[in-house]
Amino acid sequence: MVELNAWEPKIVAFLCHWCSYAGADLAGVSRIQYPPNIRIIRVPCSGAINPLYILKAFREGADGVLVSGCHPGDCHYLSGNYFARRKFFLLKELLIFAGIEEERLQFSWVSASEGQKFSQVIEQVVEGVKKIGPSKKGLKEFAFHV
Amino acid sequence: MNGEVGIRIKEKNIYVPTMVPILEVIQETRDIKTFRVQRPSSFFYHPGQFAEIFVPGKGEAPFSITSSPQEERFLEFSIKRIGVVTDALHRLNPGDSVGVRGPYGNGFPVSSLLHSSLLFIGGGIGLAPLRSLINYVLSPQERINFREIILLYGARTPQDLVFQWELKRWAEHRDLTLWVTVDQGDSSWSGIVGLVPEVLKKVVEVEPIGWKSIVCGPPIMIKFTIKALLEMGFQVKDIITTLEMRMKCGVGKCGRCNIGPYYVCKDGPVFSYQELQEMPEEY
Amino acid sequence: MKGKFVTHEQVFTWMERERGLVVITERAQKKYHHLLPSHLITVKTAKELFFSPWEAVYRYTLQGKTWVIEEKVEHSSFPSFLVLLPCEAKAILEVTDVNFMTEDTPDLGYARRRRGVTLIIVGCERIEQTCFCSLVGCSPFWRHRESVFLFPWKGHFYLEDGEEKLSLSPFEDPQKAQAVETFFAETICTLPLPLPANFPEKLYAHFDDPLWQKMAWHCVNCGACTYLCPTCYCFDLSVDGKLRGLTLHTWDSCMFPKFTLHASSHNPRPTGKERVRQRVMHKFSYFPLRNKYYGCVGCGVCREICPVNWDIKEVVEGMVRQVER
Amino acid sequence: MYERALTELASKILGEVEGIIGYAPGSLPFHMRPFLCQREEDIACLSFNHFARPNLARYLLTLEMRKKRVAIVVKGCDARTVIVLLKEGQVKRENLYLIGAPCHGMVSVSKLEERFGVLSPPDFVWEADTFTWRGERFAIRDFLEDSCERCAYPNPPWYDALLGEELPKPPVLPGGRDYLGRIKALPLEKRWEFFAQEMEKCIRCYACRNSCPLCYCTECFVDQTRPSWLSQAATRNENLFFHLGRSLHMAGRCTECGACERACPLGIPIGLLPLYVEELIREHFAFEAGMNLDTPAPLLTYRENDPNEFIR
Repeated sequence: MVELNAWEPKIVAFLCHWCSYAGADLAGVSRIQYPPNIRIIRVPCSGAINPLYILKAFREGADGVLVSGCHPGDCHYLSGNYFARRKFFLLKELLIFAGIEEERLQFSWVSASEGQKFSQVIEQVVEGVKKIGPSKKGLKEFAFHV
Repeated sequence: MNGEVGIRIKEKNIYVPTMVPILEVIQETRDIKTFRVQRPSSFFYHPGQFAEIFVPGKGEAPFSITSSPQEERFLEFSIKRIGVVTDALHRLNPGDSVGVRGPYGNGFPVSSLLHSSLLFIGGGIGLAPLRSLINYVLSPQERINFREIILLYGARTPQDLVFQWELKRWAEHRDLTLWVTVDQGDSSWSGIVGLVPEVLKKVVEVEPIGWKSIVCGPPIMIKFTIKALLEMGFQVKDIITTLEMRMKCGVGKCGRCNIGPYYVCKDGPVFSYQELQEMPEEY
Repeated sequence: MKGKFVTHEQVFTWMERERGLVVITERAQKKYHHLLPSHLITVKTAKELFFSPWEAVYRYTLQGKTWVIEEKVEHSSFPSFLVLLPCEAKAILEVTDVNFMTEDTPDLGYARRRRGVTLIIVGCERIEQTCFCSLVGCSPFWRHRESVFLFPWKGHFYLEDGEEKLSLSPFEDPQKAQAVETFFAETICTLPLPLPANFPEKLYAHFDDPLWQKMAWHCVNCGACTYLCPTCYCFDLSVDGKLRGLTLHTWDSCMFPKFTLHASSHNPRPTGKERVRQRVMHKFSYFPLRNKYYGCVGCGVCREICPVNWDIKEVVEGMVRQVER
Repeated sequence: MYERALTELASKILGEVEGIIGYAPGSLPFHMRPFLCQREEDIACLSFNHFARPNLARYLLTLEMRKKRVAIVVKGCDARTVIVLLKEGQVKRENLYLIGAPCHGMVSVSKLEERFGVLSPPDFVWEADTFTWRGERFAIRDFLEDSCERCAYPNPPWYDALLGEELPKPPVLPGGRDYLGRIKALPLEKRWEFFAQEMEKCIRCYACRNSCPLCYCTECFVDQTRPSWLSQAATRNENLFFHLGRSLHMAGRCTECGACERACPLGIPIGLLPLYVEELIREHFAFEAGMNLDTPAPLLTYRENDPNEFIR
C-alpha cells in the first residue's frame, strides 16, 4: 500500500499549442520552479478537446486534469476557446453534480508570455488535488490480484 | 454437501494464450505480411485449421495457419492489415512476442480427399489456408496419396500476389500445375489477365470425375468460382470452401459466428458446398 | 421419486443459518418474500452468479522486454446454494451448463463457480401474465434430479431432495405427497400446449420468411432482453490496458451490430431484422437442433422489460402459425 | 384516447403518406407499442393512451423510413425531438407529417402496482386526466412517470394536424417532485453515493441509448476501438463514464422526453444527468432544445460573456 503522505498526484494537463504550451515552455526556459506532477499533452487548441479525453484521463488513473488555453479573444483560431468554454463549463458542472470534487478538473487561461502564471496554476492545481487525495471516482476498477 | 455437477473439469483455461516469439516477418504485398512464429509445444494441427493470435494491449483475432503441419519448428500466418489487431501485428518485428491459442476449427477433410485429383483455387489472401494443404499434399510422404494437383491463383494486380517466393517454387515443382492470373495487369506482367472464374473456365481443362476442388478467397470470388465449377460439372459435394466470421472464443461458446446451427469456429471454417447450400445465407 | 414435507420454519431457519452461503434470485425473492428470509443475498438473474457480467481471464504485463501472462485465480468464498424459480433453473441446467461445461473445452471461470453450487428450485404457485413456460418444455413445477425442489403446500413445503443436499429432517406423508403430485399433473393439463413437434426444424426452413421483417420492425436493438434473459450466454473477449492490462470476459448481445461486424466492415447481420431473427432462431431452432432443449425457458422477463413491448411469445406464436400453414 | 380523430385523420392522409408511425395496443395490458400503419386495414389498430411511452421519432431514422414520406404521432416531447432531428438534417420536413397528440403524461405501471398491487385491466376505467379503479376516482397526475411529472410541454410546438385540443400548461411542480433540486441539495459525497449506487445497477444494455431518437450515431463512442474509450465491462465507473459521455453528447439536444428513463429495465433514473445539463444550458445559455429551427444549438455558438469564473 502506498502511504498517503508518500502519495504524489498524477495530473494530466491538456495545453493548447499556441498559448499555454508556450507558456509552459517559457516557465521552463525561465527556470521557474513548479511541481513535477503534471504530464503535458499538447493539443492544437482548447476547442479541440473532446470532453471524452478528460473522462478517459480520469479512467486511466489521473488524479486531476488541467485544461489550459489562450485567453478569451486571443485564440489562434479566433474563437476555439469560446466554444471550448461552453463545453468545459457543462462538463465541470456535470462532474460536480455527479459528486466528483471540483478540484479534480480545473481550467486556466495562460498566454505564451505568462510563464509565472503557468507555474502558479500548476501549484494551485497540485495543491488542490493533494488536499482531496487520490482519485477513485472515475478510475477503472480492474483491481486484480494474482 | 456441495453438489458435484456430473462433468469433470480440466483445470485449464482455454482462453489463455501461449506467448511465443516471432522468428521472421516477410513482407508479401503492400499490406500483407507473413509472420513466422515459434510453434508452441503440443500444438498439433491439420491443414485448414486456425489459431487465435493475441497482441497484448490490442486484442485477439483468428487467423488461418498457412504453414504445413509438417513444419515442426514454426507456425506461419499471413495477415492483411485491416483492423486494430492486424495493424498492431504489422508493427511487430522478429523477436517480439505474440500469444497463440488453438488450433481451432475442423480443417480440410484430408481423409476424404485421398486418392483424388485436387484443384486448388485461391484469390488474394485466400491462398493462405490453401498453402497449408498444398504443402502438405506436396510433401514426399503424402504425395503418393493424391493424383493430379492444379493450383489456380488470382489477385487484383501483380503487386497483390502473395507468397511470390512460394509461387516460384511451386511453378518449378513437377507435381503441381500452377496458373496465376491477375485482374489487372501492368507493364511488368506477362502472365494471364482475367478474373479467376473466367480463367478457370478458359485454361483449366479437367474432367470433373475423381476431382475435388478447394476454393478460398473473397466472398464474391467464391460465389462466382463455385458457379463456374458447377458449370464445369463438379458435384456440390466435391467443392470445398472456407468461411469467415467474426470470432472470439474459437470453441463455439461465445455465440457470434454461427450460421444456422453451425459454428464456423468449431464446425467450420471448412465446409463443402453441399453443406453450404443447406445453411441459411448469412455470411 | 416421492417427496417429503418440511415446515416453513425448518426451511426458514435453515436458510437463516446458512445465510451467506445461500443466494436467491430477485424473481424468487419477489415471489416468496413472505416464506423465505428477506435479507438473503439476491442476484438479478441466476446466470450472473456463474456467468459474470464481466471477469478478468488473465493479466498481461510488459516486464522489461517480455510479456508476462498471469492467469486469474478464483476468489475463495462462494455461495453453495442458489434459490431460484423452475424456469431459471432450467436455464442453468439445460442451456448455460450445456454451453459452458462441455467436456473437451470447458469455460473455466463458469465451471469453477458452478461446480460447488446446489440449485434449490421453488415451484411457482402463481403464473404471471408474462409467463409462457409450458410452451417450451418447462412448467411451474419443473424439477431436476440433481437439484432440490421445494413447493409451498398447505402450510408446509413439499420437498424433493433425493441426494439429501439440505440438512433438513423432512417427514413423510405419502397421502399428501400424492395430492401434490395430482395437483401438479392437473395444473399442467390446464396450461397452454407445448410448441408443435419438430418446431425447430420447421422454423429453420422459414429462415427467409418475410414475416421477420415485419416482426423486427419496432425492436430498437438494445440488449435489455438478452442481458436479463436467463439463458442468453453470448460473451465477448476484449482487452483493456496497453502495457499492463487485462483480457476481459464480458457479456455481449446479438442485438448489437458490433457483435458480428468483420474487420473488413462486412456485417453478416447488418440490420435489426437479421439480429432479431438470430435471437429467435437461436433460441427456438439452432440451439434445440444442437442440444435438444429449447434455448428459451419461457420466463417472460424479456416481455416484461422490453421498452417497446417487443414480445417473443407473440413472435413465436406467429411463426408457429406460419410454419403450420 | 383520440381514437376517432386518429382513424379519421389516418384514412384521410394514408396514400398521401406511405405510412403512419403511431401506437397500437401492446401484447400485455398497460403496454402500447410502436406501430407502422401502411394499409387501410391497419388504421383500426392505431390508438393512443396513457401508456404510449416510446418516443416514436426514433423510427424516423431507420433506413427505409428516411426515404419515405411518413406521418408520425407525436406527443409534446416527441415533437420537440423531431424538430431537433430536422435541425440536424436527419429528416426532411417535406417527408414528414406531424400528428400532434396533446399529452396528459404517461402513467407509470410500477406506481400503479405500488398502490393497487397486482393489476387487472378491467378494474380500471381511463379518462383524459383521471381514472377510476373499482369505482374510486384518482388523478392521473399522481401516477405519472417521473419523466412526465417534470414535463412543461404537453402540446407539440409544431404539428400538421392536432388530435383533440391543446392542453393548458401543467401547473408548476410541487417541490417534492423536483428531482434535480433534490439531488442538488445533497452534499457532494452524498451525491456521489447516490450516483455510485445507481451506476452499480447498470448492466449497459443500452436500452437508454437505443430508445433515444437523438442517439443516432452509427457508431457510439462506447463501441469505438480507435481509441477505445472504455471497456465493455459494466462496472460502476465505466457505467458512469458512459452516462456522462452520453449526457455531454446530448447537451443542447436533449428534449427531456424521458424515453431513456422509461426504457431502463432496471429503473435507474438515467435522465438526471442529461436533464441537469439541459438545466445548465437553459440557465446560462438561454436555450431550450427542439423549440424552433432557427436558434443555433448552444454548443455551436458562444457569447463573450459566457460563464468564465470557473477558469483561472
